Amino acid sequence: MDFLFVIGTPLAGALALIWLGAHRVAPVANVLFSLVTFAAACVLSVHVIAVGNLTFLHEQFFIDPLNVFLVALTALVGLTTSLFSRPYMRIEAEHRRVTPARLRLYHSMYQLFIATMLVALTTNNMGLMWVAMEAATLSTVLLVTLYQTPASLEAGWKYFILCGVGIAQALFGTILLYIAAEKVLGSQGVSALLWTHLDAVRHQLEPRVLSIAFVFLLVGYGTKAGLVPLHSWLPDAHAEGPTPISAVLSGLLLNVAIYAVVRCKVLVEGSLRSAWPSEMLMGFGLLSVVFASFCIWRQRDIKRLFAYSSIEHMGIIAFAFGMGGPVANFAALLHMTVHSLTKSAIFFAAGHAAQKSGSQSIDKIRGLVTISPTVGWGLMLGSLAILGLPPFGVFASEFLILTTAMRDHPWATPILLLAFGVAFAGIFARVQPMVFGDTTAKRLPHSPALIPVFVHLGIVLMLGLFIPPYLAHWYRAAARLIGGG
Amino acid sequence: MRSLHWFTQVLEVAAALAAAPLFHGWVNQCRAWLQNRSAPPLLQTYRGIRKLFYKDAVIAERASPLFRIAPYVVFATMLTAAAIIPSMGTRLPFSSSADAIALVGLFATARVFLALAAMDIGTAFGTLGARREMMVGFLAEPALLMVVFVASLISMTTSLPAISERLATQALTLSPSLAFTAVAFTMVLLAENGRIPIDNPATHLELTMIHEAMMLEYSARHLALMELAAALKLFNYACIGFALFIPWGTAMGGGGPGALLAAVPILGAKLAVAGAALAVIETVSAKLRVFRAPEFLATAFLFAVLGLLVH
Amino acid sequence: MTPVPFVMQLLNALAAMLLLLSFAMLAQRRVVTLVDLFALQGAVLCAATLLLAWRTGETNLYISAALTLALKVIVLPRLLHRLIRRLGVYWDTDPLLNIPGTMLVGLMIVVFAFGLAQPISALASTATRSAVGIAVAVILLAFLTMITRRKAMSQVVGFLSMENGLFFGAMSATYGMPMVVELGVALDVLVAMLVLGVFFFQIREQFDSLDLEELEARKEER
Amino acid sequence: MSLRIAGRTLFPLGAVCGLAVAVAAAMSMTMPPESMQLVIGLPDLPMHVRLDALSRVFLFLLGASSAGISIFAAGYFRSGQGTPPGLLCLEYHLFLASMGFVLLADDAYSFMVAWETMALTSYFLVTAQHRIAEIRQAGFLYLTMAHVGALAILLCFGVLQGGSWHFTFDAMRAAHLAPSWAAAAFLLALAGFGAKGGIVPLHVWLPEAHPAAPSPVSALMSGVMIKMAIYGMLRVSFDLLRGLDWRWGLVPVCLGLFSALYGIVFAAAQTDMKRLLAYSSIENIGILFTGLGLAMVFRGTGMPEYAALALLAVLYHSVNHAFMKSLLFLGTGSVLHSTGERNLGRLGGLIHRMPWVAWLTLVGALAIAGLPPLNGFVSEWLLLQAFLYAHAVPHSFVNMLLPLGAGVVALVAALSGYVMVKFFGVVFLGSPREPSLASAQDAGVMERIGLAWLALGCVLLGLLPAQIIPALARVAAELHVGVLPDSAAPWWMLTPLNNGQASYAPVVFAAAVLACVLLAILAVRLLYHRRVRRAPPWDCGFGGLNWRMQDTAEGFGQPIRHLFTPFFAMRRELPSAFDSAPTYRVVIGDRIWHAVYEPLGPLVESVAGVCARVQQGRISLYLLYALITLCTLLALVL
Repeated sequence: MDFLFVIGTPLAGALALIWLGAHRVAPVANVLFSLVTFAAACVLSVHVIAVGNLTFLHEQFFIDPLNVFLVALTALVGLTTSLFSRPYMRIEAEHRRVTPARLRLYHSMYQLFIATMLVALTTNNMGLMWVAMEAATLSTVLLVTLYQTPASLEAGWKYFILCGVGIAQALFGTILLYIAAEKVLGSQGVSALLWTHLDAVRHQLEPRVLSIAFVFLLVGYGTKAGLVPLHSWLPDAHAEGPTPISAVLSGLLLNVAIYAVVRCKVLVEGSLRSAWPSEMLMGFGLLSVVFASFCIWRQRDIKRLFAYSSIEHMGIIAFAFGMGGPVANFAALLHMTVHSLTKSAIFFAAGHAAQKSGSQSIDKIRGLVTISPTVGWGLMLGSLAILGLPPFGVFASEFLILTTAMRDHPWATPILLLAFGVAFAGIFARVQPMVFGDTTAKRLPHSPALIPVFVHLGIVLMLGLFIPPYLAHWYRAAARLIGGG
Repeated sequence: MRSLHWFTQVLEVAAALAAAPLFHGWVNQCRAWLQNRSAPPLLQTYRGIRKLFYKDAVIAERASPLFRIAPYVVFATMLTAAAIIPSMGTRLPFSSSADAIALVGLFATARVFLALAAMDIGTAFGTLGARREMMVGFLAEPALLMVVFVASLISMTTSLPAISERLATQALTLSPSLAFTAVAFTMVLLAENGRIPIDNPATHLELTMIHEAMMLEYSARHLALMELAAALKLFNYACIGFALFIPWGTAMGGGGPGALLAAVPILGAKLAVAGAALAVIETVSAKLRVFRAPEFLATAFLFAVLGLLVH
Repeated sequence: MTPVPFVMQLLNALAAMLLLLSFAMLAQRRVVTLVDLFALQGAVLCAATLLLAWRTGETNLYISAALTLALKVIVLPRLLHRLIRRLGVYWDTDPLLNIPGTMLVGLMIVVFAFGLAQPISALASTATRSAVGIAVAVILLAFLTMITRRKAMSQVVGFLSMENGLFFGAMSATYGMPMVVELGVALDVLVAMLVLGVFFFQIREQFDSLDLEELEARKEER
Repeated sequence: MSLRIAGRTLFPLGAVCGLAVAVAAAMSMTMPPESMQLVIGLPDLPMHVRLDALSRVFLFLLGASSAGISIFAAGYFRSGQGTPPGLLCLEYHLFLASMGFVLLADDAYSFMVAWETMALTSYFLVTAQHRIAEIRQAGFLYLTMAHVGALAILLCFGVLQGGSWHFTFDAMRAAHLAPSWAAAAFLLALAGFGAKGGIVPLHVWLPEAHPAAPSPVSALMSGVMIKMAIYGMLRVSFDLLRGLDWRWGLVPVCLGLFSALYGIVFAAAQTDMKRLLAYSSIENIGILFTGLGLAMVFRGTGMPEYAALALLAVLYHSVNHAFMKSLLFLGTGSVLHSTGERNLGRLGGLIHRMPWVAWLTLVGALAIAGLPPLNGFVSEWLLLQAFLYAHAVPHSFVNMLLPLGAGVVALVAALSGYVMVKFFGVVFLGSPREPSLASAQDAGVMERIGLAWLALGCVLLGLLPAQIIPALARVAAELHVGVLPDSAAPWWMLTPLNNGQASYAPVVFAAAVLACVLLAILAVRLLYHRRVRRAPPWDCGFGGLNWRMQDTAEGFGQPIRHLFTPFFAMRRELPSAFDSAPTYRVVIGDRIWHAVYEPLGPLVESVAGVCARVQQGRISLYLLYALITLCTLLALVL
């Protein structure tokens, strides 16, 4: 029942919000639907902790430690983002950047987007997962182009085409997976695409087909995850959409894509009994980390800057999953959590900063601490957190990843460290003048409601110092599930 | 025996205080002779100092207390230094509380106070003198320390009387390291005491003066103390030289009152010779440009280091 | 070597036609013709699906064929034609790589695709050795088409052609995917087309053209 | 504003806490190490804390010097531009707490957390006046260097665990490293902690960040924070790292000596008083690293007593420097507050206006110049004593060259005298160089207490080393570096090796000098007269004296610039003979900055440019990347 609520609430929300349109209660309804989703996700998590893995709807959906924590995370960030979007979009509407009709689209698509992500996370059917991923792309394409500016249209177009093509590769990968599975599981019924069934027989799957399938899947979902060199759409899409959408794209969608890759990796490695899928992931990861760190130095747009930082962090996560093993998987899951919390917090703060300054250009944003201390400190602390400075949680996961890398792949450590150093200097050099420094702008009469930012940063801070035992238990179980290494 | 040691200690300090102006006068006399001038009386230094003590002190309006304290501090450090250096006997009760390194530190303290006092009034000459003094000092001090260090390495102690004793009891061989350091020490002595070729105590030429530039604003008793301190410094340096390079003749550990008695004339003789030698050096060498002073001192430092290397 | 049954030979022929059409699309510069070729490709795909359905008797495949016919032969081409008329984009400018060069690359891709398909065909349900290879080739050729085009419209047609390749691959190797998936995929394609339609109008409104060169402003400073 | 009142009460409270920490650390010196596990931390690696002699020494240093600084800060921070005082107060105390936690941490994770929190909070403190662009740049440089250094430390811990993959310090103590890995760990630690401490060539942030910070923060950073680098270095080299070849000890010796010389030479050339002090910190860190390296060499070559002596010198100098450098920075803070000037060229004569600050700062200046009987001399003395045994190292070249280090140390000590005369003389003596200085006010009560506390520390540490050394010697014993023999000397006598070779009794010594001073004063008064006349300065009778005739800071540093020309990248603007308004300007640059750091930015930029080339907006190209990636991976798989 709780599961149906998790999936159903946002779907119902999407429909209801189409009906509500630009009514003034629409933002509140948006928050309420997100709240119900979050509550249902919490209940579901408790349920799963209590009874273990669950399946629903003829095994089409299932919940295990790996996806339940992502479901909870998605619901949480979905809730806080909706909270953030309420005042933010109101100001945008006041500035006449969005029309009421567009606002209707925005709210409805927002819920739909959350729904697709939740489906992608909870589905047991690899085909359905693909469908949900594609639906996630489609529901956000029009959100990216919400402002109808040339830049946003261009970004939306690239997002659509590149992700569409990418995801088509994933479909072919899924087909190949099906071909291989069919031989083992038989084509009767639909069990041949159910992950739980595939996982059970993964050692019998034909390795050569599976390896080709994995390449297609990796390229496909990797495009969505923004792994270099498939990342090209990401900076544009994240920079040009409305900030709440940037926050969920960066904070959640990338996670879901990585999740899909990891699910596939588990199957393929089981079949292959060789490490090259891991090596591929590590290669993508390293390339992303290095490339994004250097690209950061060229950024003049605040959201683009953090979009590249997302690429970097996806690289770190991919690298960690590639290394495999309990510690690295644990760290990667932790990193997914803290990254999505921190990055969405940063986007919230950055969105407000850009809104106050009337521009997303880094050169135009100055002296935030003076204009609005909460925005300034939110951006500063968020940036420091994402740069991996303790005591924030990002450091905890990076610490684990680095130490594991030292053990298993010493050659990669200097590369990672170099990239961290470069990224640090790059981001910090841009954030500091935005937050500090002189400004001609007046101090704002009211400080923006940035509770979500500080809630996120608070959780991240806590995770850096103390990981609650049940959470650790959860991560461990998920890490075991992924295995590898 | 202990009382003898205490007596030696008091005697040394008293002798230093009494003989320093004399030594100063002796050097001046020798120099005058060598330069075919009519020499001032041997006791001229005493007379000058006495005269100064009787005069009214004139102090610049904007002088701070530091300016008035400095002469006493400088004088006191020199006197304390005299108590450490084994000029007549090596069993000095006080010397265990300050070794050769502390001695160098003591000289540095005096120099710093001197320089600070010179800067206090804010005259062009004062700061110029202070700067030059510190320039000379920062090279002379390590050179002196290296000299002491070489001696310490040879005798494996930093206590000056102990060094002196050990060097005196060694066979009379010319250790090359000591030879180098002796040269270095002589150069440091010249520089630290405002002697030609670094400074000329007899001139007030602004282009070249160092020590005198710092004294310009002092008068009367303060100047007297400064002059006395300068004389004491020269005396102390001479005694350090004796302790390190010609330690023979001082009353060593085993010696009783007789040895001490013998040490007094021997010290006098050493001083006489050293004063004459100093005068000779000053006469035969020309004053260097101020900018050449670092080269001179760097050479001294180098010699000391060479002494360390050949040890 | 056992003689290949007639139905299979027919299927092979249809597959070959798909490939041929892909090449034709690669070489075609006129957008209207491109859409026609796409519709033709859809028809061939539909025929192949029907053939396979008839041979295997799978009802799934009949539904697939119907979907293909409705979507790719009738709805989408008409939609595209209408868009072309409304937007007035009949021609693509010169492709980024000249046609012979493109063909050469396309040929290499086909070789690569066939090599790639070998282990898959070994596992495939149907006896058509070349079908999977052709599916891969169609996908990659569509990829190439998208790369070499300068108009948004042609790129979309390339994209749809890629979808055709995927469909053919799924069908020829496994008699189609599970129904849930297939319906989902079809829905996605349809929605994608709707989104695209909206897109085109938005783009044209903003840029007065559907030239992709207008869409190259978001980039890093060198 | 209530925040300010909170700051006024919180800072003294912090001072009391600091004092309590210092007292507790001092009292517990003789106790065995205690350790504990906290509930927080990573799931597999809960935070471990441990209190041993080494931590206690540094906790004492932290507590005692921060007590004075906090009291001073209570009077110092006022609201104005930049970070509000309430927030500053929070950051300040977080900074203190993180330093305390660095000393307690007993596993890599908690150490890194504390270490980076320390960097972070101090960064925020440095950029308190964030409206000034230079300060922002300084902060950026500082945090970047700190972060890069922290990465090196992290790597170092990664090597140190030696295959056990446990990151507690206990596991590292138990690990056996191959000599090459030990060397790697050591060099990484040297780079990481060296970057924090400001060892040349990783020093560039220090002269920027320390002047930028508010003075109490500069004092904490220079006095205490860079000692954390020494602590870390000691912890790694003497506690965690086993099996390192002794020759590696020569690396910190050489680096340290070079840093010391480099720092002090640059200090002599500075015209900004806080920069001058910052460079002097580089010098002192250099001396500390020298001692550390020396101790390593002695330990490795089987001379535990001498190793203990050298270690003692390091510890003592750390404590000393904490007091004297804090004192000096606070002194500059008071000057800065009442005059608004940091530039030496616009100060002067403040001893009349600010006697308290002047005299207390003089104590610090004399102490840092290494003059007896103050504390700077004691540690210099100990270090030179240690160098005296360097010739016993059983290696033909090393035993010849190592004693030369003593020469460099001596040169550096003498130069620091030069620098301090310049510093004190130009700021406090002479006549004011600006008319506005006439309105300068002396420091407030709180500030005076803070300064006096630190000055008292300098004096006591100078006079009572014999009481403090046994406590410090416990560190050497506990780390198995070496045990110093029990002293048979009376309480006032410092005889570290107890072999009659060297002794120093500062109390007697100071009493003697003081007695001489008093006797001289008394004698002069009794025998002669006390008549004093005030008159305009004589100045050789030239007359027309004004403040512009004094040496400027540039002028005072000129001999050093002249002598050490190769060190500097100098840019001079000389007046020509026909200038109507002749100006002279000299800008001193750091060659290392120009050679190493300046090209780094463009280098990264150019690589970034190559990366940017990939991202040129063309969707066809992006698709091509995808196709190539796909085909490449497929080709790899086949």
